[in-house]
Amino acid sequence: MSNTVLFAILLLAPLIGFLFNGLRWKSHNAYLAGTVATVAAGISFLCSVVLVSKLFGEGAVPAVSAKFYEWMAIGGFNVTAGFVIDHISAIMVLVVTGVGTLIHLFSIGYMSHDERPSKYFAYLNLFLFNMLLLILGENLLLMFVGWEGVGLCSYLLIGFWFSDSEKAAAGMKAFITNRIGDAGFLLGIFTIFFLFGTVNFQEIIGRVSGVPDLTWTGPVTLACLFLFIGATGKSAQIPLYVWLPDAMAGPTPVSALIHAATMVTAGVYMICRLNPLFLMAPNVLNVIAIIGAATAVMAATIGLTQWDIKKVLAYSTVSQLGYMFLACGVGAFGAAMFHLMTHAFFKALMFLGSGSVIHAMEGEQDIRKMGHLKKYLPITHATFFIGWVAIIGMPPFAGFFSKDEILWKAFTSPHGHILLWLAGVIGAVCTAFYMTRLMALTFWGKSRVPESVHPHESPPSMSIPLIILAVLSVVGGWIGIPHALGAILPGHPGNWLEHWLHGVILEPAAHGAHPSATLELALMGVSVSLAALSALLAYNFYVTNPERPAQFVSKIRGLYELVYNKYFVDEFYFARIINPLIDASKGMWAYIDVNFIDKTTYAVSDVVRGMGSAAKSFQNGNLQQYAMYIALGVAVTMFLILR
Amino acid sequence: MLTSTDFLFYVLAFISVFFGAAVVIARNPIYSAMSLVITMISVAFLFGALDAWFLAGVQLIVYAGAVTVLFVMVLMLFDLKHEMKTFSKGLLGNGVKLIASGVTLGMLLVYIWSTYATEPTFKPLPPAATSSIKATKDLATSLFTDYIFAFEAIGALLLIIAVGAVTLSRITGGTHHADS
Amino acid sequence: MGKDAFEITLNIVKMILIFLVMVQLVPVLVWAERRVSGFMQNRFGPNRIGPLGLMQLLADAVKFLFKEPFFPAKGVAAMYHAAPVMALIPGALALAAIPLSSAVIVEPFQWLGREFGPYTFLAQGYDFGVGIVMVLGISSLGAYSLLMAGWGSSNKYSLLGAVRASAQMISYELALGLSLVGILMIYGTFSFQEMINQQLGQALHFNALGKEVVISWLPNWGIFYNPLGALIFFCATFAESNRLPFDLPEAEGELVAGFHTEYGGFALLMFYIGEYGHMMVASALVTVFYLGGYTMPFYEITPAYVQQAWFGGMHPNWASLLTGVVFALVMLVKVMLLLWVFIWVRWTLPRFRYDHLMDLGWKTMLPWALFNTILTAAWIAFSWR
Amino acid sequence: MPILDGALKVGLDHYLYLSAVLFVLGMIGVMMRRNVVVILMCIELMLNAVNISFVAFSRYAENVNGQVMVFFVMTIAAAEAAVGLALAVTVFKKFREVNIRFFEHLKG
Amino acid sequence: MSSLLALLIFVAFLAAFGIFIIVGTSALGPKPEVSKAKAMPYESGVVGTEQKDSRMSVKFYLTAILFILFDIEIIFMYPWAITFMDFVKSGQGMYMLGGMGVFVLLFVVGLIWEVKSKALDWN
Repeated sequence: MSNTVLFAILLLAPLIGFLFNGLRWKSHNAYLAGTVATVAAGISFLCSVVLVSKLFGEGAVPAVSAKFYEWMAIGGFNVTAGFVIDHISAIMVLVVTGVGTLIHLFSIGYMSHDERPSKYFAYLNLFLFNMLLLILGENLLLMFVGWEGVGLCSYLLIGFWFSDSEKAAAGMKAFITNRIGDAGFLLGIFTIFFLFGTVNFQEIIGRVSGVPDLTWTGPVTLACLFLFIGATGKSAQIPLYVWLPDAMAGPTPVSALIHAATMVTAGVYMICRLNPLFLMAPNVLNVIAIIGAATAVMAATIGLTQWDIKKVLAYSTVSQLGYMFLACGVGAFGAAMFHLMTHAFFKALMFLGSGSVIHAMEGEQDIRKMGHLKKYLPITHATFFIGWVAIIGMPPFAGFFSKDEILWKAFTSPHGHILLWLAGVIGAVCTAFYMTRLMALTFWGKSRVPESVHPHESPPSMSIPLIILAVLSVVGGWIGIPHALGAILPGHPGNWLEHWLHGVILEPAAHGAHPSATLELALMGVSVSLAALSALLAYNFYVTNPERPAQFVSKIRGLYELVYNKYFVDEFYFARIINPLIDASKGMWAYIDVNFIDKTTYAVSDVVRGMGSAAKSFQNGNLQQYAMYIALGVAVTMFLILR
Repeated sequence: MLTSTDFLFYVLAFISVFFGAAVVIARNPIYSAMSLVITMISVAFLFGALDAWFLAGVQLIVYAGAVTVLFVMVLMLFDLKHEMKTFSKGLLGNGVKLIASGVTLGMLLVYIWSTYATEPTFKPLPPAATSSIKATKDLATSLFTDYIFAFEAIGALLLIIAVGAVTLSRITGGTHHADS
Repeated sequence: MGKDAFEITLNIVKMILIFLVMVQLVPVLVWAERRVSGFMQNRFGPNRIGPLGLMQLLADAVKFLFKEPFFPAKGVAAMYHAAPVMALIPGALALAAIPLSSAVIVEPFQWLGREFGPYTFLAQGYDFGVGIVMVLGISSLGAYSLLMAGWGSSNKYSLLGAVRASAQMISYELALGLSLVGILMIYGTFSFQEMINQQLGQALHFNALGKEVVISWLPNWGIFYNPLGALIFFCATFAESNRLPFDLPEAEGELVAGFHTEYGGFALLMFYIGEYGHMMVASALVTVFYLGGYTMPFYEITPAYVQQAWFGGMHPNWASLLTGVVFALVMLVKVMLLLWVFIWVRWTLPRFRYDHLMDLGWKTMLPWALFNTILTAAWIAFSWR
Repeated sequence: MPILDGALKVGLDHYLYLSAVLFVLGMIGVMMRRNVVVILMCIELMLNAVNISFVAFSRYAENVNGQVMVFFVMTIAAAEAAVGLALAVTVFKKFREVNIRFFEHLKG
Repeated sequence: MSSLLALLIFVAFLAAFGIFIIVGTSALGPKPEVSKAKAMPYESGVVGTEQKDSRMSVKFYLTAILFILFDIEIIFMYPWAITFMDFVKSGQGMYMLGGMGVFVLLFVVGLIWEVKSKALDWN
């Protein structure tokens, strides 16, 4: 079939799913709604596979695209609703549709006894459709439409159980912070249009001038800065990350899909898509790198002190995203994409795992009330174990290859810096610690499960996706084995991903000698061993002698309180930004609105009423006066005409 | 030289203006009705002076013979003693009304003078083109060819007015309680 | 009026003559009425003064002249005195408009050393193109004299009588107007002269549904075309002039004497002149419309023939003058006949009650006149291809 | 005197002057008089003034439309007078007096 | 035109004649002192209650209104009547008949309604 038809089916399947479920939102039949939604996601996955297959093989074509209609044509500026799959978006589309389908499958089981299942699946499908728009859009405007769409769906899904006001507030918070980010993204689009006169990715990349913009206020820097602000909003980086942990209020599959695999990576994807532009703004790259590293470390430390299973995973996501931005900041866009993919697999796996745990524990999310669940949930425990190993970065698993690639690029890239590498390693250490802590408290150790709860294994529809994701977490890393490692492994597997992205992602000009392979192996060894040590420490803390954490915490009470309360960032925002804003507007209202605006409107209405009463005296019923007015009128008009 | 027609016009014009003013100024409404009759008759003769003989006849029959009779009859119906007292001459003092009508009159006369008086073509009264019977026949044919719709509309109007007038007069509270 | 002084003066004299004919005819009629009614009631009527009592009229005239000029106490002077004058005008004007005989054609002739150009003197006061419409208009003014008299004499009964009389007059004016429409359709013109010419000199011929019908022994008069119209018109004229069957408003028995209760002396006589004037106009109209005007029933006798055959020898001016006189006599005979009918009817038919009178006007004569119009219209439309 | 002759020679403008004067007279009457019947009469006067100008124009412009219009104006005037007087009588029955002021009671 | 002048002169003459007679009789006739009783409105001897302007019944002005309306309808028939023959001769008879038919129909409807609604009854 021709590309256009394929693209159409790819895009329209989730939309039709959304409409079908949306129109039947009152029905309680979860299985019907679920199957329809999953089938829709599956169809779009198949189409994306077929389309991506066209990029391989002998008739390989760099990009597959389809143009549907002329969206906007205003003078020189014309935007067509066209979609394209090139090497970068191929990865993204496969990840999004693949993981999306699995999560849809998982949700059938998870949402089976919810009272509004078809509404949930409708939102899910709508999210998928918007995500596809964002990924496949051939110009920034379509991306922006998708960008807003996913923001909307995340709001709808977070606040799905809106009856609970706290969950609804979380939805609002997510949506508002996203909107702030989107504003930056929009300004970025404007500056790009101002700069290049077009919003189409190919044309932008074509028109990027080779000379880097070293100033802080140059147009390219400003554009990249604004785009980065947009990215931080969407991908929860330092200033605008506060919404992600609260977004856990939504159903777990939602957290898995949106707040782990797909939506939050949109910011990274956008930066990688425009990497030639960002390379021209070294200052912005430094900023990205620093913020990325800082987020990674900060989020990781907060993760250490959380007791809610989903909160821990949320902070781990924030820190992993920090890693991806760190990679972008140092110019290793390929590594960022690679980590994005692997992270999607194991993070989705762990979220779904936590989902099935919560499902088993009838909604209990506090890990202090869990423990020794491996006996009751064997499959979940096995898959969770694989995910844990992958995220810590143990060699054969996906996490190791992508994270080490980032650390290596942070160390050697011209934009990289030793401190950035150090931050990355610290982050890795903390990640290892809190992930092991999580594994220990939920699955190993003695069971703290209350009697009323007797956990049971989740049904096959939930466990199958877990198994598939576990396999992917293992296999995912092998497509990007670094050269240094490849050389010593039997069969010398080359770095396929680097070769795949070579055409599209530009490597920063590597000045100075090509770093030696041994240095890379050495650094790899350092990070892996440190991670392993912290994992053992955590195991010791929480399994062998459970009371050690308490003693350790009592020693560093002040620091622990600080970290436990998430560095008081939320409180800071309220105190310094939100409340002053509200007070200022109240003041403005009291002073300006009441005095000036109301007064003027009343003045106008009084004038009109005055004139009205003046005119009223004309209609007093005296017929002869009317005759007089007519005569007067005639006289005046005659006078005017004949003058 | 002053021909008979000109003399005729001036006599009739004087009569109609004089008795027209009488209609407005007369204290007793009956006198104004009578002067209205005389004005109607003089206007009828004016039509004659303009060779519109059929119209003169119709004017005499309709206006002089029917409408003003109705006026006189209705005036006789009211007891005029009360009317006399409410004579509104006092209101004549109302300056604005006079000024307005004065200005209009002035404007009209100036306008007519500026457009027609200086026009030589309209000066002498052209001789009557056709005999008065022929003229009446032209009038009739045009009435029935060009204005047939208006003619039917007038028929309908008269029917409606007849029905309306009767129902209006039927409203209770007749002049004499006996025959209301 | 005419091109030179001679013609103008002659025209004016002619008009005054016609008016005097009317004024003089009134006493004759009064006398005739009293004589005829006398004979009808098997008594003589005035025959003392002068031969057959003719001088009686002169005596009455003189008596009226010297009567006391009475004026009611609270009467409205202007109205009271204007009413009789107003009674006179419509009758006279209407009569002057009706052609009484054939026109007198005068070739240029020499007289007292002055050359007098060709004239044509019409045998009528003045000639409007639209004869009948003008006559109807003028006769509709008659109602005003009644109203003025009624209001002027400030007498309750006379006011009531006046209003009743005028109501009756205007109701019958409707029937009058409508009945004429039939005959007008056939003549196709308003002017009396053309009507008379159409009735002149042929036998009765009309087209009945495509077939040409000629009745040789009947003159081509209007009455045979439209008999119903003629009857309604004649009756309506009775009401117009308040003649007997319809003279309820001034009937002695009913409302004292109606609108001219307060009048005496010559003013009363002027009302009578007005009344008889209306009668004369009515009968003259009937003759013009339905009885062929001043023409003779024997159809070959036309004014040209008479001038040629009877007065061929004389000077053409005198010949046409004499033809005029002959035809004037023919007209007079016809008018006298109809007047006699007026008088005859007065002393035979009883008076109508007022509501019968009005019902007759509105509910019988008007519908019948309408029927007559429709009938004639249909007849003309379908037969006169 | 040619000017006098010129002025005196009766042309279309003389008729228009006359109709203008009559019209304004009627207008003053309508405004001034308080008696409804007199007002109706003044309206008739105004309509007659219009008729004069109609006939004058049709006479000088040699076409018959003016006269047809006069025909219609007359019927309308008669109809208007009939209804106006019917109304006046109804008012008279109620208020024993026919003063234009009483029409104010019709005010909503 | 000249006939109008003739008409006016005739009217003037008539008015003069009338006024002459009125003035004449009042001049010629005896002028006795008018007693109050004599000047009273003559009511055939019965001294009626002095109510000069007694109010008329509604019927009269109703007849006058209806007279106007039907008179106009008759006036409209006159021009039709005189041109009817020409139209018939020129073959348009039916058109004229139709036009007038409608008009007469309205006239008849009006008349019937008047009769039926007893507007013309003098009780």
